[in-house]
Amino acid sequence: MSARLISIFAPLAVGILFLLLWQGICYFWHIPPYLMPAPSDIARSLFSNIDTLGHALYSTLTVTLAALCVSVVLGVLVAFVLVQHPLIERSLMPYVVLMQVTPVVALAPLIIILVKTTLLALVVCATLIAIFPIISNTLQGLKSVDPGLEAFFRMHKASRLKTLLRLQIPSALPMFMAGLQISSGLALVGAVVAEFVAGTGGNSAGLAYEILQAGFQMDIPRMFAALFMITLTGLALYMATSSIRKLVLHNRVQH
Amino acid sequence: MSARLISIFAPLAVGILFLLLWQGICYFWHIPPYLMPAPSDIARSLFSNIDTLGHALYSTLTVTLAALCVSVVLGVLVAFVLVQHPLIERSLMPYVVLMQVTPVVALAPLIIILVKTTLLALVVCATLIAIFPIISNTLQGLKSVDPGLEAFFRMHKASRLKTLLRLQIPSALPMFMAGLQISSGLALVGAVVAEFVAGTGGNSAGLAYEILQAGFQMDIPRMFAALFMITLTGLALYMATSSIRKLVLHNRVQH
Amino acid sequence: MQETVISIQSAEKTFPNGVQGLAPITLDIHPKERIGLIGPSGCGKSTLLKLIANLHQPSSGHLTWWNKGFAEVGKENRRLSFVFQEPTLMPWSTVRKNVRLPLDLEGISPDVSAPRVQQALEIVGLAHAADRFPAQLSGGMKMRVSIARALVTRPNLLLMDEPFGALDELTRNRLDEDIATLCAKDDLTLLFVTHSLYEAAFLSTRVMVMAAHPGRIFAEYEIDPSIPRNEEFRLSDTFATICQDLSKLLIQASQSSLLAEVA
Amino acid sequence: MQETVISIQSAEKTFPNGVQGLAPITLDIHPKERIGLIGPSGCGKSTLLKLIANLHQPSSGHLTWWNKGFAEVGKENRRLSFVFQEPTLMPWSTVRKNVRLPLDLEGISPDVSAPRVQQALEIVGLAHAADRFPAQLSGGMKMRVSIARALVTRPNLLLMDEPFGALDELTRNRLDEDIATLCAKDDLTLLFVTHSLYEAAFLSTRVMVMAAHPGRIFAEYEIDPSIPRNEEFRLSDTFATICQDLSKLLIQASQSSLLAEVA
Amino acid sequence: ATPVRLLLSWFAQAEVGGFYQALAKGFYAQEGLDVHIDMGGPQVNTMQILAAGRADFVTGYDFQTLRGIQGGMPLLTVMSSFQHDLQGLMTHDNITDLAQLRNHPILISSPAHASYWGWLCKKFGYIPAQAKPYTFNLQPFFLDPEMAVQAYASSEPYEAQQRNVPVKFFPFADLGYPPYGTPVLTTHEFADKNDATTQAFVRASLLGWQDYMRDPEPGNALIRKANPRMTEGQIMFGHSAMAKANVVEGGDTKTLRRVVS
Ligand SMILES: Nc1ncnc2c1ncn2[C@@H]1O[C@H](COP(=O)(O)OP(=O)(O)OP(=O)(O)O)[C@@H](O)[C@H]1O
Ligand SMILES: Nc1ncnc2c1ncn2[C@@H]1O[C@H](COP(=O)(O)OP(=O)(O)OP(=O)(O)O)[C@@H](O)[C@H]1O
Ligand SMILES: O=C([O-])O
Ligand SMILES: [Mg+2]
Ligand SMILES: [Mg+2]
Repeated sequence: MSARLISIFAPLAVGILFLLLWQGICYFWHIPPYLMPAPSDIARSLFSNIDTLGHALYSTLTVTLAALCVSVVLGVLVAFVLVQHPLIERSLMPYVVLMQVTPVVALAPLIIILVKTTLLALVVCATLIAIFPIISNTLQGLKSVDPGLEAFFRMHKASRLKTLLRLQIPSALPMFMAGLQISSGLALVGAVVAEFVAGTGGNSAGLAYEILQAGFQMDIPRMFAALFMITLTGLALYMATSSIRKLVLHNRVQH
Repeated sequence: MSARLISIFAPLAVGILFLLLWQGICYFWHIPPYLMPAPSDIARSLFSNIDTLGHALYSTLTVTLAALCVSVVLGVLVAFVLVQHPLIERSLMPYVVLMQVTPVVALAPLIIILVKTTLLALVVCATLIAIFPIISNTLQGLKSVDPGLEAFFRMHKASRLKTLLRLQIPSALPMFMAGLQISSGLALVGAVVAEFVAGTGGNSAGLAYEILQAGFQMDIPRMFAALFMITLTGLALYMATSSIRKLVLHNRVQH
Repeated sequence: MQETVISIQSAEKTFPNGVQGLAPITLDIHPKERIGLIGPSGCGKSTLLKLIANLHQPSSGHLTWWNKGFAEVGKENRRLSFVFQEPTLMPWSTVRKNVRLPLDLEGISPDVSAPRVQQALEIVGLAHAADRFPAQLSGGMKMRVSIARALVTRPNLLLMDEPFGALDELTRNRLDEDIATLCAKDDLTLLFVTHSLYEAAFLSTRVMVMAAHPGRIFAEYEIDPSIPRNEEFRLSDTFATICQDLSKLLIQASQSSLLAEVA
Repeated sequence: MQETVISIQSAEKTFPNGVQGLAPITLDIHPKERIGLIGPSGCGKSTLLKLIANLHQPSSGHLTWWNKGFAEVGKENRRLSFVFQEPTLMPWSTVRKNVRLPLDLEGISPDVSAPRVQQALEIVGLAHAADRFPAQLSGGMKMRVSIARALVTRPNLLLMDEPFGALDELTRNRLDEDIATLCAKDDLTLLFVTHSLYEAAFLSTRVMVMAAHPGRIFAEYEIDPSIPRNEEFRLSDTFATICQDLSKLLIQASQSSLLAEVA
Repeated sequence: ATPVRLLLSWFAQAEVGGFYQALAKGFYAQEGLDVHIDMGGPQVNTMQILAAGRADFVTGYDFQTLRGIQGGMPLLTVMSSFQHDLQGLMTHDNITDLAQLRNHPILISSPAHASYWGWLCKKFGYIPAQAKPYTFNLQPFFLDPEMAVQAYASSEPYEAQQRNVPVKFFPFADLGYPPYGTPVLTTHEFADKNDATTQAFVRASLLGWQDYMRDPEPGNALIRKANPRMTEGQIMFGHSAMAKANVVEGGDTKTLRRVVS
């Protein structure tokens, strides 16, 4: 078997093994589905609820991607501002940290009041959760420039903009990409958390609403089916950002 | 004024300016404290509730620090296991990502059922939120070894353990430290989120309990006082990890 | 009065860890001079070059460039190029884009820069590798890219820190001759560090012999600038004599460094 | 039959981007040989050394070390050291710890290794800088740390890739003589890349001249191993003749490379 | 004494005062029970914890119980604290009839979507888009004179009164909302195996409720201890609201209580 095939099948094999084990445990110990549903229960629930869940996924995904986009644009901008001068970084970084450590669950009520549209409120919440790794990694990346090359740019009196475009951004790219990968997961978590604390039912109901309602209705297999969709989406986001990363960094050939 | 002093006062000045502006807005527009309390209202509430809030902070901090320790130990271990072979990474990394993207708010009920002690359940929830940046950054760091040095170790047939200790860990240190800094904030957020979803009142009540109760009672200044304690704690954690980072990396002299 | 290219007034460099890289030094560099710096390893040659390139700030003392501040450097007829001791290329860009970088930074359009880049690559013999990435080059090739990048701006002052150390004798000799031709043709002032006495003798109009502990100029040696630098010169008795003289000075400088270290 | 140190049977290296770094090569290296590799930049010298150090795998062909597989390398009397073309030091460790590294990897206790580290540092003249970090060293000093790190294990086969390129003539000559002494005293086989014909002539018992496009051995040149390598040899007529012969071979190799490139 | 774990669906407050009263006055102890009361919260899923055997009794909501049984959970309601639900809608002063709220924004919490929101929609013709997220924080309501909010007779009106905001409260029970209030659940398995304990627990709890309505102080002391942020005013308001609505006595108590015990 080729190395490529192995590298695709190995994680699948692990997953299948895990599901079989889970199914076995549920089966042999007669664990009732409302306590811990077996994968087969979840699959059944997933298929019978696929319409509603698919719709909910679409809502959540909208918030996730919007939050990720905002995080990238805003996070990179903030990192650029911070890197302009050590004093700016010293002055403002603490407040960026403040933003990260303020639990969104606690801020959500305020955000709902300040932001009229529910969708926008959700995006704001999710962005608050997802943006920090982008800022922090981009900043670190912008600062991790090869001192020799930096000297070269300085000597040639490169303008700030050109240093940014031609030196700092390419140098920051690997760390930015690592941040993007962390953030893509957080944006999803953020969207779900936001829906939990600020979400509504109705047409724009996301996966969190499905989870909550399934929980209140004691339909635990459906709750897990919704959870499963979230994790699958997270995995897809991870692999997507992984591919982007490889694409963007493909010519960083190693010796 | 010396550069050191400036670098301490600049962020303070920004903070004071911000607070003054906030106070001014509340004062001139007559915003009632239950909508958006002025900093003076918050300070008053903070002082009159300092005992209770201090006690709550202590609870939250216990969970935060425990979760951070577990995240570091477990996260580094996982990264070590993953880096042993590309196939291991390919097989298991998707499941690490799964863990990150599964919203803890949704998992909390299960965790409460599986983990008997409330404190332990809180730590588990917070760890689930805080661990990913440690794993992901440490893994990245372990892989970002100078190819020349790696060749040297390979040529000298260094054992896996020695390569880890003498080459991979020192190479990974800067990225691990960046991860630690992200995680310390997340551990705090995680602790609060965990208290929100899994916490109970009574003696072990943390800051989330204070925020919830203040919210129910519309005692918004107290809610902000509790929030303020969280953000301050987050800042302190950030500065602490920042110092550790500088200490550990102090001899990575730049040219 | 003709302007001085570089004027160093008792500039000194002490590093944060307390090591004095360079004792106070005073030196004037005049247009069209070609100065070779030789001296034992660690005697402050790179430090001196970096002071002149404004990459280090002197701990005390003062420098001027073309009788002006560093702010004026880079404008017409005051171009400065530096070939570092290490290649310092952008690993994410091809050879061609690496060489084009200083022209891009000046805002020169790709149309104009393309032939100049091609020409610089031909001088260093790397036209065939223009589309490779630095990681795909041999050590000497990387260094030659760095040299091409310095030549592409047609500098008025060229600083080179052991540029040819990683090159074979033949490539090195050819590049030496190319540089000599460039210096003769253009209004080029040259300051270079070398470990080859022959190279110092062949290229320089003035050789500065440095010593360590602390870094300082130990001796100066003038070579008639009117002698044409070509194959004939390399085989002449004058050349042999110059080399022998330099060799003696270098031995003295090294001994002085060792004595100072022990003291 | 005496064992061969390295035996290369038509090993060839093509890089993932399609560049053939080295055409199929067959070569035996015998104990106590001192082989100098010279050739134009990019002709595959580093590639050959990396094949021998097992850092590159041959695209085709086969190598043995002391008639065995690479797994046996490192055991008693089969020690291998490599001085890379770049210093590749651990930036987070002092000079002393960098030099001690290979002994630590062998599990030798600090008590035993300390004097050996000190001795290696003295050979390269860096005892005074033992507690500095790499970033606080000059280019030549870094390279000397790398050399000390290779010597500290008392290797049986020493591979060096232009180790002295960044060093001044005097330090270089002194180290050449130290290496020659080590080779005479110990059971040391040497394979080194150099850009200095004089160094190749001074140290080698066999000089291999390489050519490029593709990388290959263009010519071999034997030098009587019984001649003592000292200052007297450097000044002898034999030495001058050897240098002239090598120079001619190198010119031919370069021309052959250029012709192959154009073709 | 037999250890018994009761998990509440919310934090300690007057609305669960009967259980604390039974504990404070030793009614449980007299029945030979060692009762431990755990508080819930906005995200605590009491049913699951009950089903997992981590609690013996929980307080619940009718609709949720029915859903659980539908999903195969072996749930059993063993008593009801209140004769009708205390839930209702709180509106600004100008509203006189809930039918007027059509197209008004209404703050509805996530759990409510699973119980009375559907009933409200059906009864008054509300549409799903009217529901806005309620995080148990009344700021949006105070800000928006058009807005209504789900409310518990004993809680939200108190906050409005504290801030001198004139409001109206419409209890669902008055409008025909059928369920009892604050039922206590256990599992069939527990009830079968611990019949005596279950009966004893119900007896003592009901006694606690009756006693609490007469003199709430002993129970309130325990409530304040468990939930220190609970203010005196809040507790008293809750107590009097329950008294005014006569939730403990009245309704079916006269006819049905004997059957249970
Ligand atoms: N960043 C630094 N911090 C501390 N000491 C330094 C630093 N850079 C250089 N030095 C020290 O200053 C002295 C001069 O260094 P410099 O690099 O100028 O030497 P050099 O003449 O260029 O040597 P080489 O020929 O080996 O490159 C050396 O002793 C070196 O260790
Ligand atoms: N990783 C790589 N990927 C692609 N091509 C490579 C790689 N490494 C080396 N090459 C190419 O292989 C050829 C031989 O390289 P090598 O480094 O062996 O040359 P060298 O003889 O050591 O040159 P120098 O004297 O300049 O160090 C060169 O053309 C180089 O561009
Ligand atoms: O709030 C969370 O980061 O899950
Ligand atoms: Mg130098
Ligand atoms: Mg090489």
